[in-house]
Parts: sequence; C-alpha cells; structure tokens
Amino acid sequence: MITLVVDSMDTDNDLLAYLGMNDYEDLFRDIPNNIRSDIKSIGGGRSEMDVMFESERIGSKNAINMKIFLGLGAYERFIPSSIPNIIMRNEFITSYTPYQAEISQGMLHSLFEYQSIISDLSKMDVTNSSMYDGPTGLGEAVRMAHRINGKKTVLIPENIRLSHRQVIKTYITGLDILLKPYPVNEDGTINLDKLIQLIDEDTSAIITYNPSNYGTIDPGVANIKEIKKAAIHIAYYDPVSLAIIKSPGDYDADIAVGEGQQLGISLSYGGPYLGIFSFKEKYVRKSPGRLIGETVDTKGKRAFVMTLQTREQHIRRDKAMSNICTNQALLAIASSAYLSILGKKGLRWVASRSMENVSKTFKKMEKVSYVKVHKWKNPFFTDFIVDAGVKSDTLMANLEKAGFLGGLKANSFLFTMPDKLKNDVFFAATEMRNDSEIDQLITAMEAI
Amino acid sequence: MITLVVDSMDTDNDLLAYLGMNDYEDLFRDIPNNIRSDIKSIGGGRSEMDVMFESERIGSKNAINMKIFLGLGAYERFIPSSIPNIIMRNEFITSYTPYQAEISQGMLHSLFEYQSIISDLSKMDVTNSSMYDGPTGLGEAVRMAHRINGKKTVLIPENIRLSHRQVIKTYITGLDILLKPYPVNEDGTINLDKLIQLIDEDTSAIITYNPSNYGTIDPGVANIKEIKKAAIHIAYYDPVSLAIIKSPGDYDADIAVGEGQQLGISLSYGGPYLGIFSFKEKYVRKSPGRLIGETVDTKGKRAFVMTLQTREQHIRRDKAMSNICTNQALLAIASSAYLSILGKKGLRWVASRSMENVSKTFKKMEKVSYVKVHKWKNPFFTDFIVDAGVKSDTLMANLEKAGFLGGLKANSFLFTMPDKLKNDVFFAATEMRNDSEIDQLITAMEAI
Amino acid sequence: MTYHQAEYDEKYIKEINSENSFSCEKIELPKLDDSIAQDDLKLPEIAENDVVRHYVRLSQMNYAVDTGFYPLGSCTMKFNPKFADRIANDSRFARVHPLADYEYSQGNLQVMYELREYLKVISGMDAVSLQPLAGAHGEFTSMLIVRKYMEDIGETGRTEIIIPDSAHGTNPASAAMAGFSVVEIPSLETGVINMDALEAALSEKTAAFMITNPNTLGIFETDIKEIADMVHRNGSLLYYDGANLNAILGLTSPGSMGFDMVHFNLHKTFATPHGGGGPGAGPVAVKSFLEKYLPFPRIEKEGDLYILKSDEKDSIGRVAGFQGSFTNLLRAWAYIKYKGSNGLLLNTQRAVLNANYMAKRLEPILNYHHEGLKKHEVIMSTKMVNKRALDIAKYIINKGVHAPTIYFPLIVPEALMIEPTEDASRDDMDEFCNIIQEAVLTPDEELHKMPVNLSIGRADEVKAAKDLKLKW
Amino acid sequence: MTYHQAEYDEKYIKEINSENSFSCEKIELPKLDDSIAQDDLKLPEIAENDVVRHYVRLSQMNYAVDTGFYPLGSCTMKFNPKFADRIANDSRFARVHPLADYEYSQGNLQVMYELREYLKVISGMDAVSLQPLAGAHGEFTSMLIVRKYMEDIGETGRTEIIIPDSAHGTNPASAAMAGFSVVEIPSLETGVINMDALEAALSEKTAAFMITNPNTLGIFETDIKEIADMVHRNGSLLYYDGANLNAILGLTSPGSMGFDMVHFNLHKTFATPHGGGGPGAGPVAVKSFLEKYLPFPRIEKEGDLYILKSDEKDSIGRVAGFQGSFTNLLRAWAYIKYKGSNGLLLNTQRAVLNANYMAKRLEPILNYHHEGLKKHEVIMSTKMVNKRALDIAKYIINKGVHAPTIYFPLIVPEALMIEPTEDASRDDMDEFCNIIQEAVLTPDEELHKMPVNLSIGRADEVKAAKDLKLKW
Repeated sequence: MITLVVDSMDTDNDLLAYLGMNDYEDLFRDIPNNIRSDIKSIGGGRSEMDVMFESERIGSKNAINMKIFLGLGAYERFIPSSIPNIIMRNEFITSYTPYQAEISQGMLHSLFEYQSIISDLSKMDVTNSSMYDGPTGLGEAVRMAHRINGKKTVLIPENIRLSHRQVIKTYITGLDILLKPYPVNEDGTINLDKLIQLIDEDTSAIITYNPSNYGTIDPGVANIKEIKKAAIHIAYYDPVSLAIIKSPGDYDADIAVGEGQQLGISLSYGGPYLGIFSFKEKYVRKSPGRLIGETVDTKGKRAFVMTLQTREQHIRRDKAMSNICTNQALLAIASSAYLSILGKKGLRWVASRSMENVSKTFKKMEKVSYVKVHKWKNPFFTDFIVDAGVKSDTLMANLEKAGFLGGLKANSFLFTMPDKLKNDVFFAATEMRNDSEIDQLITAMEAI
Repeated sequence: MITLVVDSMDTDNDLLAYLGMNDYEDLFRDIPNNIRSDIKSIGGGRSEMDVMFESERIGSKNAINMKIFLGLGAYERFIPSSIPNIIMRNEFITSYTPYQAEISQGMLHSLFEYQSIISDLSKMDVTNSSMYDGPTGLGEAVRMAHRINGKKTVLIPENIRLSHRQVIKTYITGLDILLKPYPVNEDGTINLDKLIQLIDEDTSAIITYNPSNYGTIDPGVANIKEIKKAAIHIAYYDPVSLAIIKSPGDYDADIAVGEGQQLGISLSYGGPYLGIFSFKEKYVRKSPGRLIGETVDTKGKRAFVMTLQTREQHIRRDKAMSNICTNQALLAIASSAYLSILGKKGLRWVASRSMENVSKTFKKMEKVSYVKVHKWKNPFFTDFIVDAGVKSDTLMANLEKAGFLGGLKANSFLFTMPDKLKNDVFFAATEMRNDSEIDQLITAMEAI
Repeated sequence: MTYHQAEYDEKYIKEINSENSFSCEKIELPKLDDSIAQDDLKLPEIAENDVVRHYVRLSQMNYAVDTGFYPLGSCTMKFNPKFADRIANDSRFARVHPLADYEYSQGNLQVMYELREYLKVISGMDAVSLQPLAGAHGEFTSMLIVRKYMEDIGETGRTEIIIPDSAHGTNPASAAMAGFSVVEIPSLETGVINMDALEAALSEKTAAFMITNPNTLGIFETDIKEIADMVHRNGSLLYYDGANLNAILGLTSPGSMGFDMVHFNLHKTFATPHGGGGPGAGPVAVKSFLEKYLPFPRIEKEGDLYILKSDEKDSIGRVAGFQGSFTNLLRAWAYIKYKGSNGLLLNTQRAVLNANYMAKRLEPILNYHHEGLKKHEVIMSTKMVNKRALDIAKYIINKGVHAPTIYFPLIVPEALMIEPTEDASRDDMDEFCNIIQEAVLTPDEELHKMPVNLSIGRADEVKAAKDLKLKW
Repeated sequence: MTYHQAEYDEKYIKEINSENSFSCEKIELPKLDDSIAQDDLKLPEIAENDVVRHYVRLSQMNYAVDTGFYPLGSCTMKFNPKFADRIANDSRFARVHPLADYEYSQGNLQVMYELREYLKVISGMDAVSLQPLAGAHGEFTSMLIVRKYMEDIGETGRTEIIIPDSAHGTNPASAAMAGFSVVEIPSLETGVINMDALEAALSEKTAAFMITNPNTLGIFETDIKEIADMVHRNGSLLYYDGANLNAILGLTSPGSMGFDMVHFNLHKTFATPHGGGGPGAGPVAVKSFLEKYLPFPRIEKEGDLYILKSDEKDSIGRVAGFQGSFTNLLRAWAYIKYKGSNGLLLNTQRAVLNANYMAKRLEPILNYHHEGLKKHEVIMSTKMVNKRALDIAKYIINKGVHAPTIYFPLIVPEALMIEPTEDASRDDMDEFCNIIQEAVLTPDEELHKMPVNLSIGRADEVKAAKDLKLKW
C-alpha cells in the first residue's frame, strides 16, 4: 500500500500570512501540549483508485449471489432504476436539512409529498417526514402514547419480534411504562378474547401487527377500535401489504408505524432504512419528528416550510417531543418516488406476486420429507413459517452453505412461541423470486 | 419468460374520440395492406425486473475479472467517480444537440471548455467539439487535407495499425487519394531520411504517430515541419502522453488527432469513444464537425452558440465539410472533467506510473525463458512489444485462459512488420496495474 | 405560470480559484530528452469539489427530456429509461476490452447478435452491421455499399443519388462524401414525392434514391410500392433513412415497402440518450444481395458461440476503430427486450396519435396545407400568422418548454416541426398548444425581446461567426 | 453578478395528468374477505417519465454542497466524494441481508470492524458501538449508558445532566429523553464554560456534564483538563458532543482531553452526504469501564473471522432494528481510508485556517466579542450593525449562496454561525464576505423584500403553523 504525501497548498500560505501566522501549528496554540495526541496509527491516505480496489476486494468477501428467501423487516424487492437516479441527484443528496426554506423548496416539496402519499396510503391524518426505522418508530410511538394519556401498560403481542421488543424496551428506559404481552391465536393473529381481558384503565397503548409476526394477514386489527378504551392503538403494518389489505386508517389506528425499506430502498445490511410514522391529527402537538407544512410566500405562491418546530429539540430543547434532528429525508423521497412509479397497478403486482410466490414455495415444501406446513385460514403475506422438524436448528446454516438465505429459526427471532411451533422456521418470497429459484430451494432443502 | 400485456390507455381513447377515430388502426389507414408487416417474432415485452435479471445473466458470460495488460487504442485507466456523476446528470445525458442556444448554455459552455482544454493540451489553435473516435478522426483528417491542398499522396507509416489503415481507406473511397507507406526505424519511429525522399509535390498529407505504433516515444515528429513541403502534417497522438512529451502544436502539426477514450471513458468493448480533432486556425473553414463559439447576448453577457454552421450538413447539404450530425458530446464533457480533476499533477502521475509499470513489466519479462525484450533508446510509453519467440502465436490465447489480457501478436495488428519482429507481441501497462499483478503475469507467462 | 431557468455567472473552469485536490502518490517523472519532453503542460488546476459544482450548475442551465417536454421534430426526444443506463454502466459489460477474444466476450457478443436479429425483424431486412457510430455514419456506410455494389455489377456509370428537397441534410452530405453527385428533386407541397419529378430524374446514372417514409413532413408515402418498383426498374437501389422509423414500426417495415437498405438511429427509435449531441449509433440493415458489402468485422454465431468475422473480400471496409458504439447497442437491446413487440407497436400508435392530436389542436392557427393523417410529427408554418418561426421558438423556450425544430424541412416557409413522441402526456401537449397560441397573439416587438427567463438573452450568432472565438 | 435559482410551478405529483407506465405482468389479486381487503388504494398514477421530470425539476430548486458554498455553521457541509457513493451502491455491499449469518457477510463486518478501530484511534476511546442511527440517537444512547452506569454503581440519585446554555438543542433533548433533568449553566460571553457556574451546578445529583469542544462559538476550551478533573472528582461523567470533532481531529482527542464518552456525526466529520435531512449515523465511543453498557449486537473478531455478539447482560439494549446505518458506515470507512491520518489532519488544519480567515475578514463589521483564535467556525452578530440575522440570511440566499446558521447559539444575539470547512476555496470565502458587506449596507426595507431570485419569495411561517396543512 502506498501512502500519499499531501502537500500543503499555496493558498494556505497566503491565508496564514494574512493572519500573521507562520504555519498551521499557530492555529492550534490554544490546545495545550498535555492533551495533544495524533492519529498516525490509522495509516496514511491513499488514492481513490486504491480505495476502490480495496473496497471491491472486501465487498467480494460477502456472499454476493445468495438467493434471498428471508424477509423479517428487510426485503429484497425490485427497485426501479429511476429511484437511484432520483435520490442520487446532487442537489438532493448533498443538501442539509432545509433550514432556509426559500432556497430549499425542492426538498421541502418532496417531503411534503412523502407525508401526503403515506397519509393517502395508510389513510392516516398526518405523517411526519420520517423516523430512523420501523422499530425505533415503535419506540417513539410508545413514548408518544405515554405523552398523550400518561398511562402505564403497553400491550404487545406475545409473538412480537424480539428485536422490536428490545428497541421498545430501550426507548422506554426511565419512563413508568410496563410492556405486557397479550396472547395470539395459533396462526399468530391477535387473540381478541384474551386481549379484551387485558385492557384496563392503565392501558396506555396496544401494539398490533398486520401481517402478524408469523406472517399471516390478521383480520383482528379491525376490532381493536371497539375494545381499546382510552388506549392508543399503535398499528405496525407492512406498507406493501396495503395494496391488498386494509390500511391502519380503515381500522381507526391512532398511530401507524411501518418499515419503509421495502419501498425502493436497498437491503444494505440493515440500514439506513425508513421509519414511517403517521397519527391522528389531534395528536400532532405530541408527535415526534419533523413536519413539513404548506403555506404561501409573499406573493401568495405555494410554499413549503418546516413547521411546528416548537415541538423540536432545536427550539424546545429538553421539553421537545423528541430529540430527532437528522432523520431519513432522502429515503423518504425514495419511497415516494417508488410509490409514484409503481402506482396501484405496480404495488398490487408486488403484493400479489409475493403472495403467489409464497404460496408456490409453500406447496412445494409440503413434499420435503421433514417439513410440515401449516394449513391456516388466514393467508401468509410475504414472510411465513413452516415446521422444519428435527432439522430446524441447522437448516438456515445448511441453506446458506447451499447459497440460499432462509429457514431462520422462528423462536430465536420472536419473543415467545408455543412449544408446538418450536421447530418452525421463517422463509419469505418476494416478487424477485421465480419458479426456478423456488425449485432450486426445494432441491437444496431435500438434500439437507 | 412472462409476456406483458400492455393496456391501451384511457387518455388515448379520449384523444381518438377527439380525432373522430375508433381505434389506433384508424391512424394508419394510409399504410396500404399489401405492405403491412409485424414484429411479433421479437417476442412480447417484459418487466424491468426481468430485463435486469437477464442482462446480469448475459453480462456474466464475459470474462469479467480479466487482468488487462493490453491497450492499442483502448486503455483501462482509472476513472474518478466524479466523472460518471457528472455525465449522468439528467440535464446533460437526456438533452439533444443544442439547437436553441439560450436554453442550452450548460452544454454549449461545457463543449466550449472541451475545445479550449484540448487546444491548451495539444497546443493547437482550434479543436472541434468531437469526432466519433480516433481512427475516423484520421479518416476525416485525410479528407480535410485533400480539401485544403487537393493533392494525391498520403504518407502513412509502414507499421500503421491495420485497423487505422482500413478506416482511412474506407474514408477516402471515391477520392483521388493514394495511401503510401513510409519506412520506420527498427524501434518503430519515423525513418526521417527515407521519409524525406518520399515527400514530393503530390504529397497531400503525412501521418505520424507519437508514441509510434510499436509504443515507443518518437522524437522524429519534431522534424516533419522542416521536410513536409506543401503537405499537411497529421499528427496522431496519445493525449495522456502529453503529460510528459511535447504536444502536436509544439512541432507545428497542421491537424492533430487523438483517441480520447483514455480520458475518463470506459472500455465498453470498443465504443462509444471520443475522436479528438484539432487544427490550425487558417483551416477552420475546411474542417469537419461542429464548432462552439463564444459570443454575447443582447445584454452583452457571455453566451455560447454553435457557429460556422454553414460548413455543416444541415445548412450546406451536399457541399458540407462533413456529414457529421450526432457526435460524441457527452464524452467530450467526460474528458474535460477528467482533465480538470486530474490537472497537471494527476495526468503526470497517470503517464509516469504507466511508464514505470511498463518498465517493471519489461524488466521481469527478461527472465521469461522464451521472451526477448528490445533494448531500444526511445522508451515505450504504455504499449510495448517484446519478442515472444516460438510461443508468440498462442501466447494471447493461453494468457486469456489464465485470466490475463495481453500478448497480442503484433503483425496481426499492424500493417507491415519486418521479419525480425515477426514473433513480437503487444502488451501494455497502465496506472491501474500493480506489482503483484505484474508478478502474476510473469508467473502465468512462465507457466506457458 | 412562473418559470425561470437556473442562471449562474459561471466562470471558465480554468478561472475557478481553487487548488488541485487529486490524490495520488508522488512519482518521479521519466527522464526525457529536452527535445521531446513536455515543457508547458496547460490544464485547469482546481479542486474536484469545484469541478463537480461547475458541472452541476452548468447542467441546470441545460434543457433536457428529463426537465420537460421536448417536441423537437425529427430528433424524437423520448424518455431514456434509467435501467438502460444502469446496464450500460454495469462493469460486466463496460470493462470488456475490444480486443479480447470472442471466448472472453460472449456476453457482449450475444447482446450484439440478439440486437442484430431484432433489427432484422424490425426492418424487414436480411443482414445488419452494428458498426456505424451514428445515423449519418450509417448513411455514409450505406452509400459506400451502393457504390461498391454498382462497381461489382459493372455499373460504374451510376454516379448520382436522387434525394427529395425535403430530405434531412445528412442525406446529401453522406451521398456526396461517398463520391456521388446529388440530384435534388422537388416535392409536392405536402412533402410527398413528386412522381413526375422522380421519373424525370431517374436515369442510367442513378445509383440510388434516398428517402424517408413517412417523409420529413410526417406524411406517409402511400405510393411507396410503386416508387420502389420504379426505382428498381431503373436498376437503382432504394435507401431508407431510418430517422422516421418510429412512425411505422410494427405496422410496416422498410423491407415490406421495397427498400434495399436502411440505417437506424438508435436514440430516436430505441430511446438511447442523445447526450447533448452524442454519442449515437447508426446500424445499417440490407437485403441479402448486399450483405457481403457490409463493414467487417461482422458478428456471427457458430454453434453456441458468438464470433466476430473479418471477411474483407467484398466488404466496403471498416468504418470504426472497433466494433461500434457498444454501450448504445446494449441500451437499445435492453429497450427492445423491455418493450417487446407489443410495447414497440404501442409506441408507434401513441406517437402517431399524439402527433395527430397536436395537428388538430394547432390546425386553426398554423395549419400547413396537408389535412389528412399525420404520422409521428406534424409540420406547421408561422407564415400563416405572419410570424417568424424563430420568434415563436424563442417565445416557447422562454416558457420553459423546448421549441420544435424550426426552418426544416427547407421546403416549408417558417416551418415548425413538432414531434410529441409517445411519451407526451395530454398535459404536455395542451400546455404546448396554449403557449403557441399565446405566442401568436404576442406582438413582434415583444417576441423580439424573448427569451428573458433563461440563463441568457438572445445570443448574437452573427458576432459568433464574425469574431470567431473557439477557445478561451 | 446575475443569479436566479431554477423556478418551476411544480404541481403535486398526484396532479400530473399522465398515466401509470409501470410494466409488469398481469397477475390476479389474491381473494380476500371484504372485511380485510383493501377497497381504496390511493396512489399517484403517472408515467415514470413524469416522475423523473418532477424530481429533476424539484432538485433544481434545492441548494446543496454540489451547487455552491454552504457555510452552515455546526452542520459542516463539506464535499461528499463520489467514490463513497459508488461504493455504497455497490451490490457487493448493498445486497446483503441484515440477518445473513456472519460467515456470509464477512466483507461488511470487516468494514464495520475497521471503522470501529479507526474511531477508537480518532476519539482516543476504548470501545465503539456503530449502531446509533444519527447524532442525536448517539446522544440518547450515551445518556442511557450514563444512566445504566450510575445504577450499576449504586448512584441512582444522580438524575441531572449539566449542559451549557450554548449547547446544541439535541443535548438537552437527549438527556431528557433518557429520563434526566437538565441543568443549564450560563457560559461566559465567548461561549467558554463559566467554571464558577459549573462548580456551583455540580452536586451529588450530577450524572454527567455534556459539552462540545471547541464549543458552539468555535472557541476551544483550553481548561478542558481542569474541567474533566472537576467533573470526575464530583463522581460524574464527561460527555463529548462530537459535532465539532472536525475542529481538533488529529491534534487532540476526546480521550486525551479526559472525556468518558463521545458520539460522532459521520456526515460532519467523515463527509457522508446528509441527504437533505438524513440518513445519518451516530456511532458512540466510550472508555473501557463503560464498554459493557454499549448496545448489542457488537462486532468482534475471533481469529480471522468477524462476528456479531449479542451479550445483553449489562447492555443498555438495542437502539436500532438491525446493525446500524450500514451504508453510511461504509462511506465513512472509505473516506477515512482515502484521507488517512495526514489527510484528516490537513482537513482540520484547513478548516480552522479558513474559519480564522473568515473571522478576520468579517471582524471589522460583525465581530462578536472574542478576539483570539477560532477553531472550525466563527460566530458573528448582526446586532453590531443593527440588522436582523434573518434579513442578512435572506439577502445571502438571494445571491445564490447558502446562509450561515442563524440565531444559534442562543446566547449570542442575532447570531450568524459561519463554518467554511476545509473545502472552501479562497473565492468562495471572499465572495461570501463581499455579500455580507453588501447585505449590511442594504437598507432594511430592501432586505425585507428578499429573496427575489429564488423559486419562491419569503415564506409565511406563521401561516404554516396556524393553518396547519401537512398533506395535500
């Protein structure tokens, strides 16, 4: 590796002279010697060419041709090539938060449209201009519910994703909130009868999932509004699923949270993703995050600004509704561009083709000797579980060896599961999979 | 493969109704039935997703990890990532020829700068705003010389690249021009003594190469101005080499032509490339191609327009100086951006590191049992030839099998070569190669 | 409506006052004799940061398909799909050296082979060369084929190419470049071929007749079969300028109409981006009796392998340094796969529908002679309203929409040549018609002040040609 | 100088009148019960072509580093190198699923591991978590660590965080979010910590003192060692807000200064693009005694293999769905490799040089108290010239240059917070100073009309908050 010599530059000497200084060191006389340190151990600089070569070499250490049959909050969906074209526009990607509205209408207009498109899709009143990711959105939703009603108990499905529960738990540190699991039916959907019994005057929020944490579509979410009492219904949903199933607004959710990664954002090993966060208008002043509002300029022309900033940290400081400053603006644009390019036809295709692939995979898996599939009434959407019997513990590792990602042991991913599902494993099939890959997966499974 | 059904759209029906028509067919009543035909055999449309999958599959059939030790007009040079960022700007890549100057200043300004930067680099008076590639540039140069002096003989080096001679030959079809080879020295440089004897009153043009067609740097180009008589000196040069050797303008070339692919443009299997074309100002009205000129707008503000269009096909038709309409505008921008980012320091680095790599490769090749290297006084620049002895015929094929591109039999690529070089093969080493790859190449050669 | 193009006082790049920030290791310059060593390397010396900014700002001062409606007639400015760019930038395709042997470039060769087969079907021809680097280059190539063919059959006296006066300028220029004399024949007012004039022009000296159909006025030559017969009876060849192929693709083909040869403009027909002037690609297709004259190397398939063959015997020669404008071929291949026969046909249908819609909308103000069906473009004349086409064009660009082609075809006075393409939305077209209407109602003295909303006012083209300044 | 930002009357995307052109095969919708089936899917329905145009036009109405100088203090808007984007979009990195086992994601894990090691050196800390998704998220994570540590050592009475009144708003917000009370102490006029106030505020209730050094006025706290000792003697922790790390990187480190923990803003220090608001990344580094509290999973190396470890025992928990903002980590990794120790140090030197140059240039008009050395940014006050900072800002943006941060830090009246960064050219800075000078000389009534050269005039923020319209 060749270390580069970086020259000090002529202009710098001019500037130093202007300041009456001899060298850079004169600029740092205010840093006492006893706290000086250097960073030489990170090595010298390199040319772009060397960095590119090295990144290619290291990137190639990943298993780059893995066929992905796994989702669980991170889906390999098709990304139209126009999306990177749009979000890599220099004017978008290299801009800062639009503090000076007049010179930043492009970003503000785009984010206002994001809020509008997601509000239309989810049928919620208001959508903020993004949170970090779905799980932290849940954390903020629980905090927001607590701000709204000051109550203590948050009911979570007993099969909630472990990582979600962990993030929520972190987010409520120091608040007087108790996470309490509620039972689910055999297929992972809400057990309404038992949930009702748990809802009382102390209930701050009820978190529901649709699709459920087993991947099944859950009609039960529609009943929450009748039983929730003073609790805030926090609906966690899959934005792609709304192409075919009802929106959180349809079932009167108070706060709707989703993971937007599916909407035109690459897998990227887990981030950056997009936290979609909507709520009823009456709660807007208790809501976290940034809001873009429409207004007019001095001539009455439509204009967009960041609004209700008095909820935010840079104004309200320790009384702010959240500490969020940097959010996921660029990825919000990616998701609105994605939804606009696909439109109804496209999003329905994505949803339907995923379900069709799931159903095909499912059918073929029945023939794998050690697999038992569940014949539940509520259909799976993109994620699904099957009983992999004695092979369940080693299935994922063996499949990865064969070039397939899938078969994640369900009880290592979910908070609790009943014994009879203890050998269940997760798979998923998005629109990106095809019949031949499904066949190859089955062959690989049979060979294990 | 799934065929897509493309729906006719609602708006179309509105428009048809407006036109008083029932269906698309009504729009084509003017096409008689006896000449109707269809294109069904090319198959139905597909989704972008399918096309991307297929292109990845087919692209993977190329040998994509080949280590490239070959140049000959197409060099794998490092392309700073800013270059694609710039030339993929939607406003540049999706625009047309700037016929309406006022709404197209971005492109015109950029092309004017290209003309200026190349004129500075080559030290020529005028540079047009691009030709298709280096070899067709030579063809146009020969035609231009003929337009200028009406003479007949064009002297070309006897070791000229075969493909160049072929293109020139095609380009002079129908003109009263004779291509006549002139002798070269042992190392491929111009044999001035013999060349002088060939120059007479009929000589229309003399084509020189620097570096020579063996890859050596040729000091002889400096002497052409003293011996050329009324002939036009057409200097073919390597733009990267100008970082270290004299420019065509330094040796008073009349027309200077080069291949611009090296300047920030990818290999792309041979195209699109960039024909760099410069000349003395006095010949401007005889020159082919498009010219961008500086002027002012109504307020005296600097403005750029296409100028001297009366030389061009859309005005002068069969009397035009060339038939060129579409040229290589976008790649001209790539090359100016490349030269601006690298600057002196960068271009010198590229040139010097290439020569250093050549010299390293060279030195190590001496040790390969069947290879003899030439110890000539004039150094090689990026391409070079070595005598590969009995293995010369199969060397390239065997090296490709081992993952290296190089060892192209020289006499299959050049017009004529002396017998004593009949076992010579071409290699090249750009700044992209490193010591370890050079060692691997030597090991692979030894194993053959 | 308010509109203003971005406007920056952008300096020459060499005047930007910053410093070279390119990062590379120090390396010694090779020691060369003074007589040959570069002693004054002149390049801009600025920071990469500022290079990027410079071009971002310049780009904002440039109109493009991706900024708005672009009805530039005959240039066919349609949407360039981004997946084609992505494929073209894929290193699997882009990192292949042109001299790599065929075994190591099977992917690229397959793309070229498949595209060749597509182009045969689309043109109704028998053989294709992908080598020509632009449309005009394809015309030149074709004219050389005409020449070679005539020489081969001993008809060396055929030194003339007949061309209608409505033709694209590249046609006569290409014919002349191949050593032919050009005989121009007048068209009827609609641009349709004047059969009498053609008959009169045809002689034993005629090598070929070059036309486009529909013609440059967007009118289909219904008598094309008769024209072909007439030309062939005369022992001449019939050449199809593919610039307007997008008007008929999928409904008829040059082959079905009786043409012997054709060139394609891949950017017009298959949506490869035009890059502000290029690069393009101009493949040529011919009937089988002309196949042997095509440029070499040619792509062939042997068993499962794609190969490049360099049979020089009857070929007109080589017209490019290497195999052609490969990444544009690749983009066109991807586009054809994406659209398929149904999508390409729909392109044609919608392009023609939109042109006819525009024609009918604009008829009351600017109609020029022809009342019947239009194909992909429509010619209007501002002479009808006593305006100069140039003034109308400047009014249009001042509104942030690109102007139509003006003063072409040459046979129409004060011509506006409008081509909406299949991608035009109803909004685009209606807005454009409204702007035309406003423009026509604007007094000349106002029009002369246009544009005012762009990065510059009207540019002084006379000064540019007189006080020639071609570099900084 | 003439300047005008691009101005389009851009519609809402849903109002564009074209038709969905997304190409997909027909597929049957799954049959679902009416009670659950979507009955009103509302999405924009327009052609892809128009979506691209819409965003291209909008983008031109947005200022960015790649359009010009961006001296937005504290936000550190430096050039985002394009190679980092290219690496981030490389499918070798980007197509890896976050749940893939470590054997199959060694490349990504190596990047994270190496970045972690770099950040340790740079911060002078012993352990790093890469999980926090933005700077403020890193602050929140750190505050949870403070809390957990204090609980662990039985100091549950430590419920206060002391914060200077010059601090970034995220500091108090993050502390509060972690359940602490915030005790604000006044700074001296230069923004330097008032040692007496600190001493008075420190108590047995103090969990930590959160500061940034240099402070938000760009002044280095020379007494930082004494401050650290004072805080530690009190049994409290010292937190470093990494927003200003770029001012001292390579010369000193939070570790050398005596801090216990620090968060990084990768976009500020390592040039990852800010995307008009995000995504960011906010890794946290701590001294070894706090390591066990870091979020899980953590990256480790076992032999030659990189692994993710989920030891929950002492951890504050998980703060993100997966491993963090990976592609931003990747970009920062590439940037550090590219710059190296010498390049990063030069960044610091030039950033500070440029800030001091700006300070001296602007001193005669806008100087605010402090006369000595500045670090990476400089605070001016328009109160000195009886102008409102807002008016000056609008004048600046009207000239096509981004305004400095205004009204921050809160303790400076009519503050302008100017940060040129190491990338500013002499031209950029001189032009900016000239604009400031012009602005100051412009009468208030003129200033109130600004901006006029942008896509809109001054926006009515009061109406936005009053007549709340948050969707179309």
